[in-house]
Amino acid sequence: MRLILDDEQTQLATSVRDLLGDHCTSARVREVITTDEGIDRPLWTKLAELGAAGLAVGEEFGGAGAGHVERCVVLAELGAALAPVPYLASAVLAADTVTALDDRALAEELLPDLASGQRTAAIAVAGADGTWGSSAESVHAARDGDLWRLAGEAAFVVDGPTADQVLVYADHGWFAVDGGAVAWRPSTTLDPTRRIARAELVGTAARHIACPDPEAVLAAVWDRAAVALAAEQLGVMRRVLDETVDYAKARVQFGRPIGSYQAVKHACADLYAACEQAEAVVRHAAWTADHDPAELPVPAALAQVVLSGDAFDTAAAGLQLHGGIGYTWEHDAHLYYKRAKTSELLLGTPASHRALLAERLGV
Amino acid sequence: MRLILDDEQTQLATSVRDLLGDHCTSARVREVITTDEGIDRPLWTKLAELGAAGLAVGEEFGGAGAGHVERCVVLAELGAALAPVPYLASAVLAADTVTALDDRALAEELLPDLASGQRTAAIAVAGADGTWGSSAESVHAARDGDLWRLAGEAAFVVDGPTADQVLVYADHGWFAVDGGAVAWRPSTTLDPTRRIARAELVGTAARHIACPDPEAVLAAVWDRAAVALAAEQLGVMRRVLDETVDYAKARVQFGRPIGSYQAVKHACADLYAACEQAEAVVRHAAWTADHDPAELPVPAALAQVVLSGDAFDTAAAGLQLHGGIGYTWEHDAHLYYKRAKTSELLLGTPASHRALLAERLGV
Amino acid sequence: MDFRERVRTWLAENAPRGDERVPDASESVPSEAQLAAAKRFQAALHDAGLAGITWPVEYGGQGLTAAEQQIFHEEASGYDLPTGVFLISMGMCGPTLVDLGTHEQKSRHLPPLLRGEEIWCQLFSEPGAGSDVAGVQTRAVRDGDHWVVRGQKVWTSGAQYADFGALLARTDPGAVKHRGLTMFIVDMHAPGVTVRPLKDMTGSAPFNEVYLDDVRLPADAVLGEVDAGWSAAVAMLGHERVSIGGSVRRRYDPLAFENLAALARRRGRADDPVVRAELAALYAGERKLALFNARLRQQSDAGVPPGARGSVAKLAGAELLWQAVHVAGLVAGARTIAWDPGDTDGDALALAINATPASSIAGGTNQIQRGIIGDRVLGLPKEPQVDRDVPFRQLRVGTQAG
Amino acid sequence: MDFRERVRTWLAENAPRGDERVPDASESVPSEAQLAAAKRFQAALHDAGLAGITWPVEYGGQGLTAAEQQIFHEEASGYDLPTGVFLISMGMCGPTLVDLGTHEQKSRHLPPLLRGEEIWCQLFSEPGAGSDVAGVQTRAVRDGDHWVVRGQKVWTSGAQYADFGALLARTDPGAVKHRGLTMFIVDMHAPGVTVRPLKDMTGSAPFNEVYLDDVRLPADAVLGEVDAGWSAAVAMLGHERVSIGGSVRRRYDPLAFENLAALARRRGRADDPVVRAELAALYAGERKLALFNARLRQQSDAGVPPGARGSVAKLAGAELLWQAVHVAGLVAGARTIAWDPGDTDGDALALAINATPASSIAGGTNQIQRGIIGDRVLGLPKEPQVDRDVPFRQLRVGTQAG
Repeated sequence: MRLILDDEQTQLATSVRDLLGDHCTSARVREVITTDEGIDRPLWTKLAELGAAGLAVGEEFGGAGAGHVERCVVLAELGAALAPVPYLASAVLAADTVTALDDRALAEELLPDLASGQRTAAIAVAGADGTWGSSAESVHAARDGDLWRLAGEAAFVVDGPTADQVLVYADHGWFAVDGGAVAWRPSTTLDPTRRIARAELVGTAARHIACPDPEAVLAAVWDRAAVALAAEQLGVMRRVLDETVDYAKARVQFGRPIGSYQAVKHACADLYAACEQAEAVVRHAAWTADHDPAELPVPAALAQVVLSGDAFDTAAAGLQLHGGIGYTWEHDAHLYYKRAKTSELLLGTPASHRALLAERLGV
Repeated sequence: MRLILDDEQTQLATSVRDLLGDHCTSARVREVITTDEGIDRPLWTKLAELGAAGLAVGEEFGGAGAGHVERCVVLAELGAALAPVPYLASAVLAADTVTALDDRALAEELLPDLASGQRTAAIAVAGADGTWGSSAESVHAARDGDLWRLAGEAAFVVDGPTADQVLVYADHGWFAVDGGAVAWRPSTTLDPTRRIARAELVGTAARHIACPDPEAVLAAVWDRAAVALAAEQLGVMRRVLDETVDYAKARVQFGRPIGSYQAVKHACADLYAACEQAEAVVRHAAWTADHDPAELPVPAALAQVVLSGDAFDTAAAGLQLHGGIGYTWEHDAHLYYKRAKTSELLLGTPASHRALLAERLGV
Repeated sequence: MDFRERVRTWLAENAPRGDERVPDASESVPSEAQLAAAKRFQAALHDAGLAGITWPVEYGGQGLTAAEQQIFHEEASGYDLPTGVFLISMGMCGPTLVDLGTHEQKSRHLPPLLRGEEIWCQLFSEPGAGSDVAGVQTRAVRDGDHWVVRGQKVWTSGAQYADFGALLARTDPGAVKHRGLTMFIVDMHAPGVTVRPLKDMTGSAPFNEVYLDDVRLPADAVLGEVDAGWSAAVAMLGHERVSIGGSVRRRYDPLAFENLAALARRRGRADDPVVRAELAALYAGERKLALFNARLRQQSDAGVPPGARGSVAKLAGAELLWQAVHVAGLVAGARTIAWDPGDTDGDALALAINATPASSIAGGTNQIQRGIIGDRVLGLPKEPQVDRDVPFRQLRVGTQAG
Repeated sequence: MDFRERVRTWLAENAPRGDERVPDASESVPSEAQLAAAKRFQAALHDAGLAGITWPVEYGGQGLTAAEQQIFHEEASGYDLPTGVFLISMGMCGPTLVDLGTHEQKSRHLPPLLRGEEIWCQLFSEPGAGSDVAGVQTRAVRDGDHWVVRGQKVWTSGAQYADFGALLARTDPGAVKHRGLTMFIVDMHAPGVTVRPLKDMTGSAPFNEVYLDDVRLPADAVLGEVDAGWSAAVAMLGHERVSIGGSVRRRYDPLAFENLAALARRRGRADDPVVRAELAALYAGERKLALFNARLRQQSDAGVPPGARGSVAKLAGAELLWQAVHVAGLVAGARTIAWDPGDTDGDALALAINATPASSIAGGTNQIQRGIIGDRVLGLPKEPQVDRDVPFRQLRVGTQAG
């Protein structure tokens, strides 16, 4: 297994970081999140031009055929910059769903556009309580001649209203619907940099995606999402750590930099220890997804067990170590705090992640 | 509710502390724990002369009729000194069991001697896995003419081999047996200052204690034991805190006392905060046992939820803050560490305590 | 009719009902109507002889003792009085005026304060002086018989509607840090005073930045002695600590055990053993703090003042909130992070989660509280202090590059 | 036959089987027979040309590179070699001799060390110098062409059977703390050297106190330069860090996830959701540390030396053990605290619980590790240091009253 990046991967990280440094400043993020759509389309285009959206999409469908390690490199940078783009929704959740569904027609129709960033897609897999897969209880599919129609609700759809296509997990398996055909109810969100919506389906026309084991697809997508989200969370941790250490060097209280106080220094050391271990976990999970996918379930669950709690704790500690300034709207600390809490609960709860890991370990 | 001691109670604490200061030094404890019996009979006699053993025993049975607040005052001092006496076993567990059984003949026969310290008793309520009450599955009672006979095993009997009488919770309720009639298998213990044994019963003659609800007696005894043990744990916390703060003031490293370093100072502050809150919890539980016993179940479970973990964490942190010297056999830190871990698991596990509290709170 | 009876009767007749409640200054900004209601209530309190209970009769107070004050607190604890906007005026500035003010200052300021006609704010914190309260950089320079003030204050609650402020400014930068500070009374309507709302991470702006641009103060604006402002500030902060400790949390609190347990039941998560265990632990955290506070009060009544032990409550309270944030996530799950716009439960929980960092920062960070406990309660030796013997102007303060 | 092949073949033929294992010096005291077996094995290793792989040929080493050393480590990692008693000799003292010794010292000491004939120990720690390693009070006074040493050392592992010790002593108490120290080679059999076993909280005594009562050392006992002992000590501790990081835990570990999970299954507690959650968290703790270590090795292979980042592993390892102690209690319940005398599971778990505090104290406390990470990895500014510019004799050291 390989836990460090090669030159090409490091170069990719640098490219994305540079791009985001230029085009995804804090000021820009704060501007985008006040818009209706809440996503940065010009930035999305630039990322797509870099080939970022198709990294894990097979070459036959217009992707780079690179893999999860590369995609995680991009996600870490996006997380660090809190980039308001539908990368997780479209380049991860939707692209992986299409790939896992293994329906040639759907893949040919959708994947090239997702890989190029021309179109975006979202997935709807949760009902009102947010449990992954519970949309199978809340969305009912019924045949209507050659068509199918979906009725019911799916909640917690990430970047739903801006998606061109939505893949819905309903009581009769997977369906594709036009994004425009869904009645979207945008949710109020804890995290202003990530849009979430509820989808109301009232006899919405849908295309059924034949698939021998819809639940297995769901599980495969969860595993990859767990790794991808963990990479984003790692980006949050690393950025918060860096900012906090910088601040601890500069901020003076009682005549000396606060980083010289053990209360601050030792807290920074703990953040560093958490971040370094988290990075090893993410790299390993990404490597496994690429090179040993049959073994992914444990590293994927592990990634969420480790990252969901540690990223929030890091964001909270970083804010604390900034003191009063960290509590202001003007400072970015709160954006990382809200993102980290959101990510912590996006794919389950810390308790459900642990339960899943225990099950997968055969405890 | 009253959470502070009155003058008389404070005086009692001082008397016990003075007695222990004279007769229960670290050197003496270390001598006693190497003996076969492992308990300090002369000290026990002195404590009994002070009336300590009968504090919660009714006046009609030769006790002081004082109560749980006073008994907890004594227990805190015994915990602080790690006094190797059968106070918890006899003056708490056994005395409370006899009181709760409410059998006049048994009470008249046993309580005066327990209150005066003339005799000691123990209770056997657990089977091999240590769960409170599981001896009902491992000890079988059978009639033999006028007598009953007990067969099976009870484990985790505190101060069993030195007890004159043993109260056994068996499949047919409560029984009293002569301590000498039991085949004792002394356990190896984590804590060298507290003896625990396994009782083998092979048709041992026993006296049946009629009782309308044996399980209710068991629960009542658990509640009082939870409070009493918490008081002992509080004593451990307070002593460890005091010793650690003293050491932090005296020990110099890098040219200044270690207590001037935030890593040590802030840790001491956390120990203090835990100890002060723990004291409030113990005082409240003891007050409730005296003045509002119907409401005891929640404060009793709370006492173990708070004290079992916090006392061990305090003992471990105190040892840590002593550095290398704390790791030596010669220093007492390890005795508190072992006692605190033992107390943590004596009446259940931290998980079972939480589950019990949740249940009692009606969660 | 004894005092308690009088208080009880008056409150029963005059205390507003829940829906007329005025928020505390640190909570959110009151509307004009709320402010007016609060002032009317304070005036009525004054007319009833219940304002300034321990303050001198000469200046509009009642001249009674701490016992009567305590009785008032006890009787009032059942109500949600609209006195939040006066907390700083009555709890901090007023008592300091009583202690340190001249006869003229007290005659001028205390009566309108008690009648609810004027509101005060506290101008201590600065961007460069957070935990290090004495690191004040705002300068007051003598100019004939006036002082000219220039600088910036921050985290000022109530500055939007305050009439006066108690200002801590540096008058002698050549002195060591804790000397050379002076406390001033500032007319918040004076030229050069600019108040800007400071938006916090919850999105609301109960606090302000206050810019002081060559504000001219008369010589009699000095409260206490020139260059003795630090002891005045310490006195005022002492009043703050008492005032915080005495206030009761009455609002609906989505992070309280009881409410999270109820939510767990409603959401069908109350049977999950892990959730149950976490809820029990949360109850334990809440309960041990409440019992600690109750014990502190009993000790205080028995003649042992809480002193710096109040920092234990502050610290434990903050840690408890963080624990509750974790439990809330387990209980509310994904609904913690996204909810329908009309769902006020979602709004309330999110607000509570976003406000939690304030608990371990405002009023002294957790780190500062641990230091106070270590130094003042446990008597542990102090850290080496590098800022004590150096003239202030030579010190590094605030946020500066290497 | 290439080096790896040669190592592999030799080990396959000569490495003892598990039941012949000799415990590490820090673990427990080896028996006479175990010690003899260890010496025999080391001699065989030397005869096979596999001892002192990177040491100079001139002094009995093999003169090879770190690459061959790494190959040996890799091949040996599958075995439980009885080289524990030589860890300090080979891992710390020997390399320092190679670096700093004179030709005479190296000729005298290195060959018998490599042949397993002589064992070394390290005489640094003192009762007053724990975390503060340089706070050494043991004095070495020049007396003609000899040195006379007086003082006490502590936590010396292997002193019972060591033939030589590397001693850090103060030669100039008028100099500041980190100056005025000198490193000496001490014959452990010399008059005045008394070794007393130091019983630790587990009840065993792998460590010792070493009393030095006017021990006379010849002039050529100085290792390195007089008064330059601190840099020698730093070099030796650097070797220690590498040596600790490289060692692998192979013993049965009752606090390991795998074993606690198996225990939970045996005891019927594996269905309890709280126990499952805690076990999963323990696995996560173990796994993230293991992956961190693996990543550190890959970075090292790629040319980025671990440096002070090894402190992360040390710190995380200690915290992991504390987590495991908690989980063990949940899993083993009351059997954690009392068990039948014959039950070796009970003994092993108790020993592990009692040994856990050492993990966060020995080899640098958690507090020291966090300081190292903060200072050396993150580059945070240092604390004010009060012990740098004062002659040692004026400093407060160790445990002294107020």
